Amino acid sequence: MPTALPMLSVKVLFFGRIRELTGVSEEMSEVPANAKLSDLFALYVGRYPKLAEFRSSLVASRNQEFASWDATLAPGDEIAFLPPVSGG
Amino acid sequence: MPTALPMLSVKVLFFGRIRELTGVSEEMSEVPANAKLSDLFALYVGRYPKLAEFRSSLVASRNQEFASWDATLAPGDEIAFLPPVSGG
Amino acid sequence: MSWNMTENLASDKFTLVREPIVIEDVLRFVRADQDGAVVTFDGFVRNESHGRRTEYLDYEAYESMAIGKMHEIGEQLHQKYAIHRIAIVHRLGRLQIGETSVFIAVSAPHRAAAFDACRYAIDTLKRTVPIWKKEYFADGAVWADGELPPVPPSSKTAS
Amino acid sequence: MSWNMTENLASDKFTLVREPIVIEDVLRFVRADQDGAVVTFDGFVRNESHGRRTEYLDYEAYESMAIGKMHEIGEQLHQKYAIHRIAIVHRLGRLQIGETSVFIAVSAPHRAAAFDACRYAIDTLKRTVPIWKKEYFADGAVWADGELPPVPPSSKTAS
Repeated sequence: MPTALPMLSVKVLFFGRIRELTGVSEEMSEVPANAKLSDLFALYVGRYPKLAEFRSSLVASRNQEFASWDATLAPGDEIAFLPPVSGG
Repeated sequence: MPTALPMLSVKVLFFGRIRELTGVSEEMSEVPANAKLSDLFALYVGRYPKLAEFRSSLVASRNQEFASWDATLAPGDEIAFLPPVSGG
Repeated sequence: MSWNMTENLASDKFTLVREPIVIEDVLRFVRADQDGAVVTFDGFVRNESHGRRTEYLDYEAYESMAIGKMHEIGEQLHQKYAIHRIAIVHRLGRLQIGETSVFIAVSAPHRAAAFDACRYAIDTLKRTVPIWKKEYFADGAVWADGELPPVPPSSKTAS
Repeated sequence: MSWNMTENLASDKFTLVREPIVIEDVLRFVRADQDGAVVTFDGFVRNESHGRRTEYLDYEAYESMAIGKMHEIGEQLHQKYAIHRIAIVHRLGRLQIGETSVFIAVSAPHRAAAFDACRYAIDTLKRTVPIWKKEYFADGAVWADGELPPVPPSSKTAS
């Protein structure tokens, strides 16, 4: 039997319409140590299935920089899921 | 012996460096009835020879519109000689 | 859209003033609830010119013609760009370092038109509006170089 | 020239505020005697959106990242344009019709750089700064469409 991967903890933020959809502004989340941004998102899609519809109209950030979905997570990362921006 | 051309009267304005050169801001001037803007200017060059140096760096206006040097004058015209503009 | 050209031309503002320009008043003038964007240009007296320390400037204008040319700029802006209101205010007389010589504000429903129009306004003003600037330095004064306005082609045919 | 990039970056201003933006203060902040031009962009709440009458807007931001992205815009502006100072102030919370949501001011010795930089700033802000606007109408509310920021290419090589 394979040993379970160690878990790591990241902070997750939601904004705008997906903050409203999830009802979550900010929380800590546990993911396997080799998880990518896309895995973290999939975890939330499991919890909030409607999130799947937003996948193509979201970007993610890692430590306050826009990040690609295959970026690997590190302990203590601050991850955010960001709808299209509309400031100005 | 030809009859003398009738004269007409125009208002003449000077601005900027050529106002300083002539010492004239505004005056009435008499010119022959078929005179052009260039003739009026030549009349002033006769009075203020240094004006000749400015001929290529001046524009003239007739009734508050930029005008070509061969524009014919009419009684009561308001003529101005304008150095390069530097507003703003 | 709730703006239209007739209304706008009537409510634009083209003035020459001898007192300090109150920027907030000009901004308030062009802003309306149907707009979303105002772009402004604030031109003011620099402390140096061609490497020499400026003390102050004197501006003079062919006032009636200058106002006419500012109105023409306004007409061109409404023809070219989907803007709402324009204000162009130019100061005359003696200006100290840092004082605003010209303030232009353009309101529009969308920012691209406001940017384009404001820039066109100051570029055109500098080429066509009969205003002159004399620069005073510790050791003398000069008339600024300036630009020669475009003049209509000769009315003669070649002979 | 008396401006330089190190000095400027230290003296730029990038802020998020919850109170009305005082435009005169921002203008005063960017203006210095060695400049000759300030271009500003004032973005404010329109009374309609897609043909519906707006009642008010709510703005929210990922504040720490938004400030970071505004600083990045500032760095890009100093790299691209010969400008002096930049101020970008964005308001958050509830805004009524006509209230300024964003005000950008750029000072420069020459106007072309100020225009280009101010426009680049607002265009880039609208694409890259994590701020969101919710529009309230008599019969409901919607999140504004917005733009999806560009994201760095995948870190994986094809496999």
